[in-house]
This record gives sequence, C-alpha cells and structure tokens, in this order.
Amino acid sequence: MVEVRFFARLRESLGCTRLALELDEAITLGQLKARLAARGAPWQQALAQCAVLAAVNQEMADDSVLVQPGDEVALFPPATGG
Amino acid sequence: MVEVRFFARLRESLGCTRLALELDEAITLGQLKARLAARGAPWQQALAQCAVLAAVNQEMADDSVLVQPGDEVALFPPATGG
Amino acid sequence: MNTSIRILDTALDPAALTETLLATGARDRGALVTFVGMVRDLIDDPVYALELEHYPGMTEKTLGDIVARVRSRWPLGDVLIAHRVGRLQPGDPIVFLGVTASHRIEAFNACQALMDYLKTEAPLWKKEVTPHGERWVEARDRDRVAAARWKTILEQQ
Amino acid sequence: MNTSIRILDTALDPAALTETLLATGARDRGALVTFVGMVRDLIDDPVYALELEHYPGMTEKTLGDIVARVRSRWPLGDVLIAHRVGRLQPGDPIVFLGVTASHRIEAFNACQALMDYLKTEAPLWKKEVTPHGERWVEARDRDRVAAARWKTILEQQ
Repeated sequence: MVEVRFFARLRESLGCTRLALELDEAITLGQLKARLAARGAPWQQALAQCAVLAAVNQEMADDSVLVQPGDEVALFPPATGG
Repeated sequence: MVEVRFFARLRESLGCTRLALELDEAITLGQLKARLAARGAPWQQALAQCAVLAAVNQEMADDSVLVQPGDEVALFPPATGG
Repeated sequence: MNTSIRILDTALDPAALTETLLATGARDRGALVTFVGMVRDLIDDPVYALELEHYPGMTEKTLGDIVARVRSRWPLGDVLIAHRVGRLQPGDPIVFLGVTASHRIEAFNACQALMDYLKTEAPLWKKEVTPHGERWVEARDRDRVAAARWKTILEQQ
Repeated sequence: MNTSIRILDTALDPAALTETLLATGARDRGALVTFVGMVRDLIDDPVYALELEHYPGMTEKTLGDIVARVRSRWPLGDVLIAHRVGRLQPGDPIVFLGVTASHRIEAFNACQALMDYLKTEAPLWKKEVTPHGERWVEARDRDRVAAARWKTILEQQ
C-alpha cells in the first residue's frame, strides 16, 4: 500500500484528494505514475503535463526515485505561494 | 556675513558650533576654509584633515564652490548614521 | 539564533511579528530586514479573494530546509517565516519573512534569497476568485530565474 | 504614493511604522520591505549608549533627495524613513526604512539602495559611550563601496 495525495489544480481536475494504491514491492515513481495514468483518460491527460511535480515522503522526487510500500507520494503543480 | 556651522568630531575639536564670518563679496569655499585656518593652530589642524566635508546652503560642496554673503556653510566629518 | 516557521489559517500580523523579532533582546543584532507579501487587487483585473492551499507537513519541512540553506551561506541571528493558508481578502498579508543579522548586507541577502526559494519550492498554491470565476495562479518564469540566481551566487563563493 | 521622512528625538517604533505602511489600503501594492538598524552592544566591545547628532534641515533635505533618486529608478508605492537623533541605548532602533511596491524585487532593491545612500550621505554622526570614554564612530569604506555600487547599477541601465 502507498498513499498518493493530489494538490491544487491537479486535485481539482482529477476530483481526487487521496488515493490508496496496492503496492507489494518497490517501484519507481515513473512506474507508479504509469499505473495512475492507466486509470482512464482524465488521469492520463492530467499526468501527461510536464508541469506535474512529485514528492516522495515530502521530498521532491523525479521519475527514477523508488517508492516503497508505506511511502507517502504527492503529485502537484509548480508552487505559487509567497 | 556668512554663518559657518560645525558638527560632530569637528565641532568638538574646535569647541565651536557656529561662527559668523564677515563677508562682503563672494569667495570660494576653499578661500573661506583658508580664512578659518588662519584663526590659529587648532583650526589649521582640524581643517587640514582630508575627511572634512562641506555643505553650502545644505548642498554638498567642494572647495571651488562660491560662497555668497548670507549663505549657510557647514563643515563636518563623513556621515556615520543609519 | 532562533528559527520560527508558522503556517496560519487566521490573520497574519506583520507588525506583531516585527515586534517579536525585536523583542529577543539579542544585542549583537544590528539589522532586521522584513518582507511582507500582500494580496493585490488591480483595477483592470479585480480579485475578490485568494485561496491558499498547501501540503501540510511538507510546507514546514521545505521552509526548514530553505532556512538551513540560507543559514549555511550567511551568518544570521533569528529567522521568522509566517505564511497564510485558507481564504484571504485583497490587501491581506500572505507571507511575512523576518531576518536579523549583525550587519545589513547579510540580512538583506538572506531575506531576499528566502523569499525567492519559498516562491519556487514551498508546496503552496494560490487560486484567485475573480468576477469571471476561479483561476489557479500560474507559476512564473521570473520566480524560477530569481531562485536560480542564488544557486549561481552560492556556487561562486 | 506617499513619502514620509521623520527625524525623531524619542523612541522609534518599527512595528507601528510597519502598521502605518500596511494601513494605506493601496491594493496595487504586493510587497513591503522594511529595514531596521539597531544599536549593537558586543561582549568584547561594550557600548553603554549611542549619541546621534545631525544637521537639522539638511538631514531631511538629503533624505528627500535620496528618495527621489530611488523613485526615479524603481516604480515604488510608499516610502517611509524614520531616523533617531539624541541618546540611544543598546538594542534601540536607530533607523527604519519601509518601501512598498507592486513586486518584491523593486521593494528589496529600493530599500537596500536607500539604506546604502543614507549611510554615506545623510548628515548624521554617531558617538559611542563606552567604558573607556566617548568615541566618534569612523565612516567605513564598505559603506562607501555599497553606495557606489548603486551608481554603477543605475548608470548601466
């Protein structure tokens, strides 16, 4: 199991705040995103944007980072605070 | 007549806050400083310092600036506020 | 040498935070620089409200990392960061940064670098409520350029 | 777009001045940068008090000229400068600068330039009261260098 969180524009366009993904062994963040994209057209479109950033356990991460069962993954657009 | 004011370290070393100098016609600031230096050794020493700055009518001025009767002249060390 | 990071869902009071930074009584601090970011409301582009979303936990962690990075570059006294989340009105303060140091150059540089890093790295997102509906604010290239500038400056030294 | 210049012989209150700048309600101001300079008191070089002398009239005039120079370079909202004269204690604020602008870069640059100019140009002089007696503070080369830097920046643009 891994929890995936979505924020801001991505959260709104997916209509999803949190999602629990079955996960028995480590996969890369890229593989995890591919599994999410396979959930249907809205997911594919939303995740295909180059402006989708990711964090694993609250650290910024690229597609090569390994996600372990129990990790917290988050996907979100570039920051616009301040 | 021209009023000459002294500030900070210069004021203290001269023991003088303000001085009224007789002045019937315009002279340069350099000439005015020479007249002050002629008042004696303490004046000559204090004014010979390269760090003595001057203002005429509250505008920074160099030795070539003309001083007219009625002007306000001030002599002081480099600023250390802020 | 205190670091304070506050995420607030109620009003942010820059004057009170300034007072907090001055009240520490650390006598080797000769300089305080503060920055306040506020909700703008332009005549030709009115904004009724601003909604600030964030990633709880990661926001605080990221801001802590940013402060550590800046402290490793400049000798600083206290650092205080406060950021609003939730719904804000035009004119409301969004963010407050305050940095004390022995001398002004360090305080100015550190405050500006903190703000540039915060803008691009802290997981916070703005949505504007306008007469034409809601819109998510787009990240700006100039903010990325501003943040990247410090990386160059840090590597040169 | 107000400019306020205050020479104070009683306590300077940075929090209250910050509040003043925020209370204008100008909604096109997205950024406020403030600077506070304070009397330092170092363990290995104690200072009992600081005496600030100035040239009344010329101080206000010079600060006004400095603000005009900075306004001609960057688009700014309000500018507030307050400077203490008279006798101060360690920890007391000596000077407050506050600058509002649409964006942070202008507010940061203008505030820093104002401070660099003020240090070298405003006719104000500090005398420290120490355990070894009174001493006039010496002007520092690094302040002249900092002020000269803006001249170069302004001429390049």
